[in-house]
Amino acid sequence: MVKKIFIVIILGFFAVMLLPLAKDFTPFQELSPVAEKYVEDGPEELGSANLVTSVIVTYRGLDTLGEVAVLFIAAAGVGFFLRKEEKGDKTPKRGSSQILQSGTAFLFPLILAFGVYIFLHGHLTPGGGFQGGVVIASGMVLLLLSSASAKINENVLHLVESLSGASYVAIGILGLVLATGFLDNRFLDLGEFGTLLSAGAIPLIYSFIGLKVGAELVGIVNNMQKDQS
Amino acid sequence: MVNPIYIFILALGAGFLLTLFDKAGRKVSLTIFYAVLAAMVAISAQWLIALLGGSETAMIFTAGFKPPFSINLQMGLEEAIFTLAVNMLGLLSGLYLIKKFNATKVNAMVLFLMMIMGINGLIMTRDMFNLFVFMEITSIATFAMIGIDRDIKTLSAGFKYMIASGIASVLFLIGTIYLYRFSGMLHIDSMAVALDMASSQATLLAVFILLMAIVIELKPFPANGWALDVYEAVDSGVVAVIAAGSSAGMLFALYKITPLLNETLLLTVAGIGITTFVASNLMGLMQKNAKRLLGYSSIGQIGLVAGVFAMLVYLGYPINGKMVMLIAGGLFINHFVAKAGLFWLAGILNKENTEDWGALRKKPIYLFAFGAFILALVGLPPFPSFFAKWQMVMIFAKDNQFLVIAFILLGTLLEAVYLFRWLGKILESEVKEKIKVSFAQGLPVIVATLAVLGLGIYSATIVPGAGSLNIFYLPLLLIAALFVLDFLPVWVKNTLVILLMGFYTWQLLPGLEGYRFLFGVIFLVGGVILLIPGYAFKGKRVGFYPFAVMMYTGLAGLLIAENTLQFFTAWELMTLGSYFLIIRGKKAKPHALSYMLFSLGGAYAMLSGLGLFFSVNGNNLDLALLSSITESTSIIYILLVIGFLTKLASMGLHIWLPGAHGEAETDVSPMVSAILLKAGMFGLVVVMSAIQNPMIGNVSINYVLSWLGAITVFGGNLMAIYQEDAKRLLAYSSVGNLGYVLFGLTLMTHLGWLTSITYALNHFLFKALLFLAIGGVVWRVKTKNMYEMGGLIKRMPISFISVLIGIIALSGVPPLSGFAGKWLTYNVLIEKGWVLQGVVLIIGGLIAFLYCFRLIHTIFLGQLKDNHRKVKEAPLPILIPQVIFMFAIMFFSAYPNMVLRPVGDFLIKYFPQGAINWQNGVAFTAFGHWDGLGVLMITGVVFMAVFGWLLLTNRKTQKVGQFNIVYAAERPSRPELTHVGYNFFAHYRKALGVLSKPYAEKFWDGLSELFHSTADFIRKLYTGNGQTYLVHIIVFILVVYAFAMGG
Amino acid sequence: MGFEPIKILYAVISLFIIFNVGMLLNGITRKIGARVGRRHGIRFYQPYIDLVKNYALRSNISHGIMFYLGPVFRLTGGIGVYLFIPVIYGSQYFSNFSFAGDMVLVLYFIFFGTLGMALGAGESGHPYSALGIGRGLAQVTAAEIPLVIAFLGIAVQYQSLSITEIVGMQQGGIMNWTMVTNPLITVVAIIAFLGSMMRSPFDVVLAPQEIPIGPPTEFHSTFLGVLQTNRAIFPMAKTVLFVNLFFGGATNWGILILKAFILYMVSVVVGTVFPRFRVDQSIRWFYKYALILGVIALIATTFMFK
Amino acid sequence: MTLITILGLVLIMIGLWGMLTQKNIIKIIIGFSIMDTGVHLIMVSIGYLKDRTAPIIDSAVDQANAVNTVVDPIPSALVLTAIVIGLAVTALMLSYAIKLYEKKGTLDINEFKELKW
Amino acid sequence: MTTIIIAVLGAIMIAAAVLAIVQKSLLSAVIAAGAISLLASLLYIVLAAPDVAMTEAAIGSGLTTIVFLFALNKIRKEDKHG
Repeated sequence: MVKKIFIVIILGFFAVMLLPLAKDFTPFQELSPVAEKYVEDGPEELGSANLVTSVIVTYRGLDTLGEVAVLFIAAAGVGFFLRKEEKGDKTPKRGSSQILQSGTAFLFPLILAFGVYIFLHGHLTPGGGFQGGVVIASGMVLLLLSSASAKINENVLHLVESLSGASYVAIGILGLVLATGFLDNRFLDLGEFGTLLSAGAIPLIYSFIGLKVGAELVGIVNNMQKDQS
Repeated sequence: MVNPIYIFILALGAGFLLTLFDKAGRKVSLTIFYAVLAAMVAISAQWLIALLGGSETAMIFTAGFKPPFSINLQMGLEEAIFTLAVNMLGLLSGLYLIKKFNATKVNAMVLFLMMIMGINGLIMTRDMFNLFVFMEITSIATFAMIGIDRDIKTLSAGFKYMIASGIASVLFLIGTIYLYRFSGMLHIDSMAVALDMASSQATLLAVFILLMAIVIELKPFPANGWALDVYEAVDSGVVAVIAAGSSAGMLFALYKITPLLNETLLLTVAGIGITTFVASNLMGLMQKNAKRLLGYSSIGQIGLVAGVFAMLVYLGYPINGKMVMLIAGGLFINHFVAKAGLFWLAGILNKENTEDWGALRKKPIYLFAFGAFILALVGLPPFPSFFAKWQMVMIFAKDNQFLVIAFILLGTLLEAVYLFRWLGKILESEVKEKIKVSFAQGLPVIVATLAVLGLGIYSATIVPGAGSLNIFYLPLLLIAALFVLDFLPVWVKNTLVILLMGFYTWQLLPGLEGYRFLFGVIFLVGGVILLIPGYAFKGKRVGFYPFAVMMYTGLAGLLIAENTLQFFTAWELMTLGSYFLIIRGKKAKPHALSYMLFSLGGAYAMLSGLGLFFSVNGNNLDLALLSSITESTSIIYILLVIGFLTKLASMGLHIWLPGAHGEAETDVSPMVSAILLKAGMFGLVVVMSAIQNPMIGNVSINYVLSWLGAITVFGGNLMAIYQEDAKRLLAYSSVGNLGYVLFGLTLMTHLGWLTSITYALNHFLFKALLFLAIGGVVWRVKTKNMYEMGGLIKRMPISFISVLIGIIALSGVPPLSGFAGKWLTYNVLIEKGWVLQGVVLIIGGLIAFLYCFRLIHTIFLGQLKDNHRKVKEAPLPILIPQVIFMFAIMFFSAYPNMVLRPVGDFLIKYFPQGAINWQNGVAFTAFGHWDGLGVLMITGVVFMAVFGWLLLTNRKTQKVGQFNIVYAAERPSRPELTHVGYNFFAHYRKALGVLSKPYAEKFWDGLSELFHSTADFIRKLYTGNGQTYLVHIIVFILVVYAFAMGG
Repeated sequence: MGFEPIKILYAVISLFIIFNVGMLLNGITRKIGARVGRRHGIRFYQPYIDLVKNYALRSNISHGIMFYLGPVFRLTGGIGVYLFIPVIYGSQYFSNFSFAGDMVLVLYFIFFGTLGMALGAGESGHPYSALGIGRGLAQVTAAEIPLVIAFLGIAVQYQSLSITEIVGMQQGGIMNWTMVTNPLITVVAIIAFLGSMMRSPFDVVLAPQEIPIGPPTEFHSTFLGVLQTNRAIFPMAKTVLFVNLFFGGATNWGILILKAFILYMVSVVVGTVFPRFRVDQSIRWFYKYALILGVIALIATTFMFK
Repeated sequence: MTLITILGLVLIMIGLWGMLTQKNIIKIIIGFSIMDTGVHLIMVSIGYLKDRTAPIIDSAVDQANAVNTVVDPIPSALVLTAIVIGLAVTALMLSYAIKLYEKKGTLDINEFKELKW
Repeated sequence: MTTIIIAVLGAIMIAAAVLAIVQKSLLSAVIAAGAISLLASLLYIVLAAPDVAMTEAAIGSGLTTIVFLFALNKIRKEDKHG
């Protein structure tokens, strides 16, 4: 009890310490200089309508590559962490309800298509590789939940994951070699602003990101539900 | 040149594809894995070479936009150094882990690669948020990599790590986003320009929060319990990367955000770092678990680097300037290599308890590596930290940061306690099992050893004043050669060393002037003579010669040192060499430890003094300027003198000596006693001849020291009479004798110094003689307890004569040379009028008769023990130097003028008044006179006359058996019954009860106990509960906030 | 002042005189001691008889080389101490070999004999020898404390270590004697003198009860003869030294012998009056009372003569 | 928006409170993810400019005047990254939890004190 | 108007957060935590950040919750084993 009171007290102090962040902070009326540049020149420079996307994929592309790497590490980590131990006994998986199963069969292709749509239109509309990837992953997860027999083909998963990741990096190198810097999207034609096939390599990059993220997230969930004890 | 971005491209590309390659076989994936690591090394190495060659710092703009509009990476000299270090670490640790990589999933390799890549990113990126991303990459890869072993300890440690790290990343994010908004930038360099700290409380707070995130990742005390658990539990190969690599990345992050910090925050970081350094080393005192101990040391070292770095920046040194690079960089790289090496060793040995590391003894190479790492951590030459520490003290002293110096040196001393204790344990433990070291695990350790040595030598070439260090090059080369040639038999090495040292002496001596020549004779001629007993040893005597040469190098270095850097380097080399000589003794380990600690403590006092000297004389290293300083003279004097007094073993600082000298090997004891102690005197001579009569208020420091000298004589001699161990008796006697030396010097008169030098010379001669003779006896009878000996005169007559001459010279009985000192003592006492000290001093001298007699009586006279009936005379190589020293004593006794006159002549330079007036070998002072040769002749003639008379009147003397004595009307039959040896001067102890108690030991024991119990108390903070650690972190932040922002 | 061959002759004469004085004083004091104790006692020339007898004895045993040399060291020590003291003030030839050194030399040469004796006795292998030596050395070192202080005191007083000079400065009547000019130091010196004379209360070294035979017992016949010779010379040497330093010295043999006799008697009287100390008591006594008194005397001296 | 900033701070505090007081490791992880959400809220609120629209140049937004009509895209981009990283950390924490439970059969954090001092 | 929306959503979020912490049942706690994310994504829309809103909805409330549930499931299974 004393401990709990103590914790509340120190949290109180902590809150007081952080308070100026809210209190002394006056919201800005202007964009920051960097953001201003992005908004002003971004559409012309990169050809992406969604400015968030241009920031994510190109201006701060290295962050995004890192982000993909983080997910990748997490997937590899979970897989590594929950790897089989020497002793092995398997328990039968319980089946799920009929409704979920039939529903899934109907929904799965739709979800998948939706996911692809999201990441292909990342430079035009909200959303992108990550969101699309997550959507794809949720479809797979639904599949996993619905059917006792459903098993993810890990080889395919790894193949998709590896190749999409490697392609992402390769596109980055192309940017370095063909354009002005690593992850520069402008080695492809920027195309007509606002159309699907525009913004240089952004749709391509987002596609690979989407595939990779999807594969990684599926990998995480798959590892979590797999029996390995 | 290859674009550094390929480091990331390679790592990520390979990481992504490794799973696929693995399908083609583990060999393929392993090959690619190592190839990528090697390529990363190559890229950073190539950049380092180019940058050292004068290339411009490279900026890599991703996406082709200039910052602040896109993320950019930087490859400058600092980045090149850090990435090369990290990538090398990655390659070596990867190699180290090859067995585990082979046995587990391919994910391990992937994660490892990501971890290394993440650290590279931490170092190279110049974007704040990108820094966060790489921080997360590193941490998450580390969390996952921890799972390479999944036992409960590792898991719980990893989880605690994750929680703590989670808090840090939350703080980092908050800080970053606010800084972005206040500056409009994420590019760190532009941010620093754009940010106006004073604009609002929130701005300052944002910087503070960001700083705290990084500081927490740097494991500050006490918010670091989680880190300790990780160090203890996780696999050594991984921990090496965490302790060295991740810390490197985080330190670099701190380095990067430094431009954002104001003075208060810099001071805060300095305070945190140094507190952490002291506290974790304090707690290390109580630690038995090897890896946790290394953890404490790691945390401390990181704290030190961060603290010193912040302090330097605070003091206005340019952030990428030479000083920061040399000091903070030197300390860091030193820690980096040494700690990685130690963790690897921990994995090779796989022993939890530090006391079980004895198996290292079977592997000399790895033992050497261990020693090198430990010395590097403590900061002894020739390792980088030595030079870094040296320069740090100089710089901080220049800026009057003495409190900082004091704390850092205290922390270092504490660290030395447990590290040297560990080393000692290894060297003394019984080896039962053998360890097998695979190539993959051995190679990293060896590379680290070479690296730390190489970096040390490199540091030696860049430290200010480095040019003057060239005097050590050749000797160090010889030492290195001796390490390599250690497989040769002892006689070959001995001959080699004697010849080389003889040649060196022959070259050096004629060039020395005044007292330097005199000390040159003691140090070097004495050194050569005392190498002769080495021929008595069989086999290889591994590890003796390198360190013997190191000690003599140090001694010779003192003689020719012209600046303080040379002097201090020489001093530490001497200490180091002698430590390893002493520790060779069978039971010498704990004593060698206390020797080392006292020496280091003294050396640190000295270092502070030299730092102060450096600061007051206008940042000049020249030793000759010591005589012309006008400020802080007394403090410099005291600090330096404390340093020398520890070596001189003055009362209170003497407790290391009896054990260290007593337990050392036969020929080491005379070296360290007869020669090494004089180094302390040499230092005193240097200081005292430069700074005359310093005062504190109205009290003359020398007057105080004269009392110390007198008490030392009394105390040392009194303790000597109670010893049962012959060598310890001699050791305590040394304490007493060096008291005279101190006393004589403090008088600051011509006669006083002459007295002191006379005592020193005499002590050199007779103590070498006595230690050799007694050492020879111990060599044969295999015990040092005098009461177990007796009657050995019949078996070892030459040794007996040596001891006889030795004790006569020691006790100061005419006609031998010891009397010269006594006679001079009376003269200077009357001259100076310090008679009260004189009383103590002379009483102390009287007591010396008691142990002298005991020494010769209990060992050589009385009844011969049954088990010694077949004992032979000591080996010839031990006897030869004895004969030399006997002749030297006789010469000195007969012709004191031949020695003292030249000494007096050069003393005139310092003290023109009161010189001895020599008339045909007769010494005249204002008070009395002494004719050495005359006394010797008269005594000789009278002796011969009486002897002749006895021979004349004595007829047919019959030699009788041993037991032909009347003993309570019985004839005794067992020597034990009739040899009175044990507790010989019991009545003295009874009479002087209070005075005989070991106060100094009690004081130091009490101090040690105090430190240990404090350490034990503080470390109870680390309850093992992850939530408690979290509370620590938050309370830590609050407290720092209160300090940094509240005040 | 230096060495001349003729000095050897005078030294031998001086030694001969002092030897005889010592022998007689030994006999006389024993006689007096017996009379005080209501016994008949020995004849005063008994020491001569003993000496001759011992030198004449034929049976001889030795325990080894140091045993043999022990008495030699002892006697050398005794003679040496004497020879380094200028005996008669103003006499060129009876200044012995004092050109070789000053009072520090004498002070430290006292140990020469002690050490040699201890070594000789030590080699006899008799446990009591060892015990006796242990006690003896402890006692001697303790008793030297007041001696050293006294020497320092007069050195400070006269600003000299030369015995000849010190005696010189005491010339011109009893008022110039150290005894009068510096009584405290003299008291300290007397204490030291008593302590070093091996008489009660400081004679535990030879105490018959604890040590039935004592260090010299193993020595017999000629060895004992040498030791007896020393026993005549050595105490006299010390006495002469004290006479020189504290009691104005002597300008001729008559005065010297008279002063020596009186000083010698003091120790005898004290010895017969006081009971014997145990060795630890004696050490403590010297370290406590003698030391305190000595330090007071020394401080007083420093103040008086500066 | 100051209100959302405050909301974020409150969520951080609640999350932290959960991490500090809850014994169950799963609960601690939940606390962590709440804290994360709070941070994300703060980040987005910092980038918000009053009465502006999403930074997407479409028919609704005039490209020439975009500078004065859209909110800052950078915090959005950062938060996106942060969210993904948060998921990664959470997933890894959960696998730790699974393994810890497997080893000891409990999720009480007080039971995992093998290492201390 | 927006202020009211924010206040209401915020209040619910805080309540959900407290619930998630104090709730004994792990399952409910996980659901509550998911709800917070969902509500947060609504707030992001208010803050004119549709990308973030999508991400938060998909990852924060969707996938994170799923991962939590899988983990809980695994632990429960573990429990049965024994």
